[in-house]
Amino acid sequence: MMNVLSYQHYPIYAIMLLFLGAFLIVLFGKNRIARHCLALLSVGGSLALLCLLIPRVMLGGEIITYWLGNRSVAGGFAFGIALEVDALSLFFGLLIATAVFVACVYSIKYMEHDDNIPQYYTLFLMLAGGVMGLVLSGDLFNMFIMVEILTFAAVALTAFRNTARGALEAAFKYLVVGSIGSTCILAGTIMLYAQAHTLNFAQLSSLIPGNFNGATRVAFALLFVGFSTKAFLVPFHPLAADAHGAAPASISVLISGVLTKSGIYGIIRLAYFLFQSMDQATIRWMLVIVGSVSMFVCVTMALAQHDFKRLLAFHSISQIGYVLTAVGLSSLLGITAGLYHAMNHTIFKGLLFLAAGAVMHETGTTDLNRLGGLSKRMPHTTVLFLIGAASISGIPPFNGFASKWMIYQATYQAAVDTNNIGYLLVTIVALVTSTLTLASFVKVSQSVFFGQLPEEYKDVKEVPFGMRLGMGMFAVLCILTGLLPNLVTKYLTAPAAHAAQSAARYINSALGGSVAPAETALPEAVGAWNPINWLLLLGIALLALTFVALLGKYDRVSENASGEKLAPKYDVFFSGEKSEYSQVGGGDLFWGFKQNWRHYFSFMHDLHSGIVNDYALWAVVALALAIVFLQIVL
Amino acid sequence: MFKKLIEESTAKSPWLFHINAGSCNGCDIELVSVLTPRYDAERLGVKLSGTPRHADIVVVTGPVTVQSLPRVLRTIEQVPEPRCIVTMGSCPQSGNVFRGSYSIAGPLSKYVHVDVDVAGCAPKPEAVIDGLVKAIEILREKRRAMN
Amino acid sequence: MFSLEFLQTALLYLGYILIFPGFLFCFVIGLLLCGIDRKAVARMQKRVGPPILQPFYDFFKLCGKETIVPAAASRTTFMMAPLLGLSALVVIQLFIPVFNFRVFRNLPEVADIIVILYLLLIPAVSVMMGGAASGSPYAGIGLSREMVTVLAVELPLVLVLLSVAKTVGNAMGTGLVFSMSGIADYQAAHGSLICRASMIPAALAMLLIIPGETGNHPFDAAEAETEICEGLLAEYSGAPLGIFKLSHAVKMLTLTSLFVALFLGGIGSGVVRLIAAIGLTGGLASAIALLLQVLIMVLLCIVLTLVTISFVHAVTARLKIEQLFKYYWTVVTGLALISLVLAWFGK
Amino acid sequence: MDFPFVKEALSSIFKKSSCDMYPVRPSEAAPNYRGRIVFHPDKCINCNMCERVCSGNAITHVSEPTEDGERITRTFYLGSCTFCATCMDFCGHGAIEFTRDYHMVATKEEDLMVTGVVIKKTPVKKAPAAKPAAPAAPAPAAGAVIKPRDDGKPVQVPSKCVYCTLCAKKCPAGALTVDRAAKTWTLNEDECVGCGTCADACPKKAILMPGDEPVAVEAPAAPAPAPAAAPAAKSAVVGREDGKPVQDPDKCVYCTICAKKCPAGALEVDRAAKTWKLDEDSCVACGTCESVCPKKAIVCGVQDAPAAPAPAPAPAPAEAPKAAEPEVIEPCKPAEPPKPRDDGRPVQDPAKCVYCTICAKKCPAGALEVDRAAKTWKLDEDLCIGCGTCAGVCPKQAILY
Repeated sequence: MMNVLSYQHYPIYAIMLLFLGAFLIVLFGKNRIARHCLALLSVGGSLALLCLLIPRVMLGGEIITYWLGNRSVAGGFAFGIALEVDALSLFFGLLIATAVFVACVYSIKYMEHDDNIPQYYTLFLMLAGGVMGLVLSGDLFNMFIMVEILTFAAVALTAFRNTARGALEAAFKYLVVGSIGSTCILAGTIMLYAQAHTLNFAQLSSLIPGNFNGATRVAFALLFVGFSTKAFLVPFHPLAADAHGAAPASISVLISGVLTKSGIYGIIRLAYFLFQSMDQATIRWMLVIVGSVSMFVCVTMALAQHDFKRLLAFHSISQIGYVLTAVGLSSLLGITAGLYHAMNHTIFKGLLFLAAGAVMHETGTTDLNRLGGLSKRMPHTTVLFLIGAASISGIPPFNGFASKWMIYQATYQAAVDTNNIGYLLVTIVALVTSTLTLASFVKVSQSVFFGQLPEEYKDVKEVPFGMRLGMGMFAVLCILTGLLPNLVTKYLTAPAAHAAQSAARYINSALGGSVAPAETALPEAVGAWNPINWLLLLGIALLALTFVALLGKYDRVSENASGEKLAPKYDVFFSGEKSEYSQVGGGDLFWGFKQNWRHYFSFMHDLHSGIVNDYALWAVVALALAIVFLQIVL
Repeated sequence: MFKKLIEESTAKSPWLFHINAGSCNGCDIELVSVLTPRYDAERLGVKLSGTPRHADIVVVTGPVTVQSLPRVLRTIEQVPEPRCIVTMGSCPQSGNVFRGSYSIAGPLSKYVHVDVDVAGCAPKPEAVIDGLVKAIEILREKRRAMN
Repeated sequence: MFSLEFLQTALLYLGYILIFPGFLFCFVIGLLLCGIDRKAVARMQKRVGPPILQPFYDFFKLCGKETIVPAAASRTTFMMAPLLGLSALVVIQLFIPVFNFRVFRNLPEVADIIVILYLLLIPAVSVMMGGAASGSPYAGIGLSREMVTVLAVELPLVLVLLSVAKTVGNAMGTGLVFSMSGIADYQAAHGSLICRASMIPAALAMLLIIPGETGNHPFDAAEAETEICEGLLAEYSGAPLGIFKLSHAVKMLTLTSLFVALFLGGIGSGVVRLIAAIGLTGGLASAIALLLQVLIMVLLCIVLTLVTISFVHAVTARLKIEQLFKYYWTVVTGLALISLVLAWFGK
Repeated sequence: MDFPFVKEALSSIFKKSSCDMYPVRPSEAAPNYRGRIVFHPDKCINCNMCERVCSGNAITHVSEPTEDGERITRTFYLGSCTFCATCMDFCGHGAIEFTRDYHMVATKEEDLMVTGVVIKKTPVKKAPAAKPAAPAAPAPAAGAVIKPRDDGKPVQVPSKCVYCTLCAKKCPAGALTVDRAAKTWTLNEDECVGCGTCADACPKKAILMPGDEPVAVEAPAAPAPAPAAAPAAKSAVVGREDGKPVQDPDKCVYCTICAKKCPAGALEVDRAAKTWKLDEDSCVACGTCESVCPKKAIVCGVQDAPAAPAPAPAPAPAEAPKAAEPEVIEPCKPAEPPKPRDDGRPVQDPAKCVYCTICAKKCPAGALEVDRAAKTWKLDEDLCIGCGTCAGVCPKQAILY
């Protein structure tokens, strides 16, 4: 029998730690210190355990199959409940553990003034455990269970600040549409079970491909729609906006950085393993089109927002669109790029949500029309936000650029390889979306951090160190993953991408076949991007320029020394008038762009009615379309 | 050498900022005509700037009405050193025909040091160019004094 | 580690950054282009115009002026933004080959055209952040317009770059080429890209993109000095303003030399052949070849500046921001799209 | 899209620039350009007319007494000048000249000052001798000859004088007092500046200035026709009830001065066609035309024939020339001159007011209401902005401000 401390136990420990923490906090959560210790211990332990698996799984290419109760395969059939951790699962697991850990650190100070904090941590850990269980599970029904746990935890957390305007409404919407998604997953699972008489993922993956019939096709459609709901892909995007707008920032990090990843993970497992249908151009196209549409529609929706968190929510889906597009290319470069972007998205979007939370924490609002000029009061938050904004907009050398650059290469490569001009269009959409993302974040910087400080926020202070620490962790990760794309590709994304492409190894590992050694080839991109060298050049250039600038004493910088009484000299030029509060910013900053797209925007405005019935209808229509489409093409 | 270079450059690139302190528009038109092909003050490096922060020479026209006075003073204050103030036309120098009116706060020299006066009602563009040349000399002196 | 060889390489690269395609070159040629532009516009308007060296005077003058930091500004961002923007431009200049001369000939390439596309955003973003940090409402409006200008120009620029990558890729048989060196190598061997019929619309589109990207007339809605008080630069004075003006000048050089590198790259090998024909060999020949190539590139940049910036400035009036956007997303994008489609199906 | 300037721009490159190259190549101002003022103190007679007509108050003078007279420093401040050249037009002696020099650039205020010093000598010796001569003048012996004085001051020729008071009105120094009723002509020796305006203004050439021909005194009866002439002249036309002017075509020389001075612009006089037209609607019946007419060819209001002898017994006060106005004659009102208010608002002097309504018409704030028929003058205190325009336009100085 295996040693209790053997590495094969680590995955189940990682899940159990989170759930255990959730229950223990219910018991001992009244005490502040015990509560925080328990929470940090469980998420930190979970993260540490997964990190310990990196050498074996990522580098060694090992696949850990863990049978609960030691009920393994008998007679070629898997009866027991399995955890199966290959590089892909571990990749997502690490992502989730990291995000949860940082969010937990941030929560300590952030949630200080709320009621019912023990309940918060319980739900928080339930949500984390649910996602962790989902990505590490090797069993389709277990995946459904975890989906249910995380959905309900997320719904409860969305409504956690139920005194806030719209929180209950958002939670209700999320509940309705989320339940439709969960039901779809359950129905799909049942149909597959009826066909294959097993729930083990590996076994299903060995039985179903090649034996498609009407029922399996419907199951594919149901599962696809179900996981799309979890990832908030178009047409489920309005939910995300509502949920993020209402939820506490630390929960937004989880919903955006973790929960959506579970949807992506589900879709990858579904398309690459369960049905192994990525060799079909139509399935690839389905993913790419859904991804591109999500990418573009949501970025334009984000441009129209005037609430910080809703804007971030739409960007979240836009970035998930990038991920799905890249993953849908089915090339090694594409999957690597997609996973890389998924990781970066978790990091930078986490950072941005935390920054939004910091603004919310200090000012009590996230309305872009009411904020402004916070950079003078919250300088650290501003710098951290700018790092996140630069990352998501794809400004070199931050991580967003590294992964987006790979996505462009991958889509263009796909266009050339398949000689299909449609992929070219995807490249262009991706590039334009990236610029629109930049526009959106320029808007946020101007509306929230720069510009003029409103009178009512004159006394705003910098957030406590605990919150800055959480943001700082993400910011460091942003820079590191941006500067070291080769290392990240080598140790994290490429193994995961290889794992996604080798379903046979996954099946054999579970069912006891011979496991081929893992591929280790790195994806080859056509272009060149060497961030370290570039940064070196930029650094030298910047230093030289600063040196030249300081060389002469001609640089007579004069500032308002007293600060209290505003000398007219240091006043902002206001056409000679005494400068008064006039913040240019908020929702309608880029009207020059919107003017040309006004028909599109008014159409979108009419479409997003905010009525849950409509959104439920969209879900049903999407499901119907998916079923019809898959019946025809698969 | 660097000082010399900057001093020379200061004399070769005077940027104007124009303040209308209640002018009848006569001087304003003449000032713009200085930039037209016939007079072409850009030969001297003159450029009309949109904000006082970029300006070297502030040209004030109009009799400095009570309403405009604080604005004029604030705007002049916002011009970085070295700067040079030129009054154009009779109005800012004395109030001209509006002198003594209840709505006139001028002349400008009561409030700030005026470097160059260009008389005329309105001055000929040539006279304005003369005034600018004079202002450039003063600017160079001020720049030298800053060293 | 600190062997002689390493020191040599380090010095060489420092030289690259500080002198030749880097700072000094950018400074001199950029401001020269700006001066020629101003002179040419003046001549087209029947004026005498400023001396050619006027931008140099402007720059040095601004260095000697007082720098006022408004009380409402965020000081660090306000002061660092111009430096960052200019540094990024200088670094881009390193990536743009001067015909056969390339900084990264013997080293792994650092950046390809997609990276250049993104690096070109950094100066724009830095001026936007600097303006936003100044706290001026004019800068707020300028920021809105600048961003829309960037959005407008980005789409056609992407299409132009992709069509170049595809054309070169087709010809080289590798499918696509993103590397600047690759594009330069191809043109050195097979002649300039502009000689291909499919590339002519793209070249035209690129010509139209240059004034938009540099923010020159008639696409200067973001800096409309008579309308919104210089927009983003409303609060800048002294040396930081000088650096922004310098950045603007260098951007002219960057974009015109990018055009030369993308479409006229074949001229360099002609020079080399010419020198070989004369019978020169050895170090002297390569030195003369380099000098000639640089000279030709500078001349081409000047011609391009005259055509795309000065001439357009002289004959048009400023566009409103939504007109600008519409223009770029219809006319210029259309041209670039034609080229891309031709390149795709042309083989 | 349409680019109309493409050809223009391209061809301009190869053409000469249209620049004047001003500082390099000097440029002349247009003929008749009014630039820097040149003042010729030698021509100036110190009449101060220029100062009075200057709209920008650009002309000032400082006078300091010297041993033998006065030293008057006259200053033209170019920084306040509108270059309208009114002073030049009004200067009878060409002492003010506008040049074509436009280089009026200064770093100090003094650079824009054009000054000149006029030295006026007081005739030290002859003045005491002239004094007794002056009172003697009204009663010269018959057959005597009236000679011009040699100190530059005017001498009246009583035989010619009709006591029209025009000289007194025109005198810039206010040195003359003429009483029409009492037929006196008095010169204040101290005030007189010897400018000769009176002689120029005199329609009867009854004032002699140095250089004029001496005039022989006629028979003592000579003054007699004058009073007779006056009623005769008055009888020629009959004044109107409403106070508006009536022309006496016999006397009128169509000099147009009445039309020029009419504050309401109600008169139109054509010298060539010899026509005199009154616009009834515009006329405010202020009586200015009557007072300016050098020929007394205009009668305003009903002439009160018996009133004529009334002032005769005693020399009239300064308002005597206005005795023709009916209002003044009402003696019932105590002569209590109103005082100006200290809040900057105007006060009417009912003694002087003719209710011409011009003040109400010119009031920028519409604060005045004047009824000619009812003879009322009302000020709306709330509307009044205290600008003083009413006082400025009043032809009768009947508003105190």
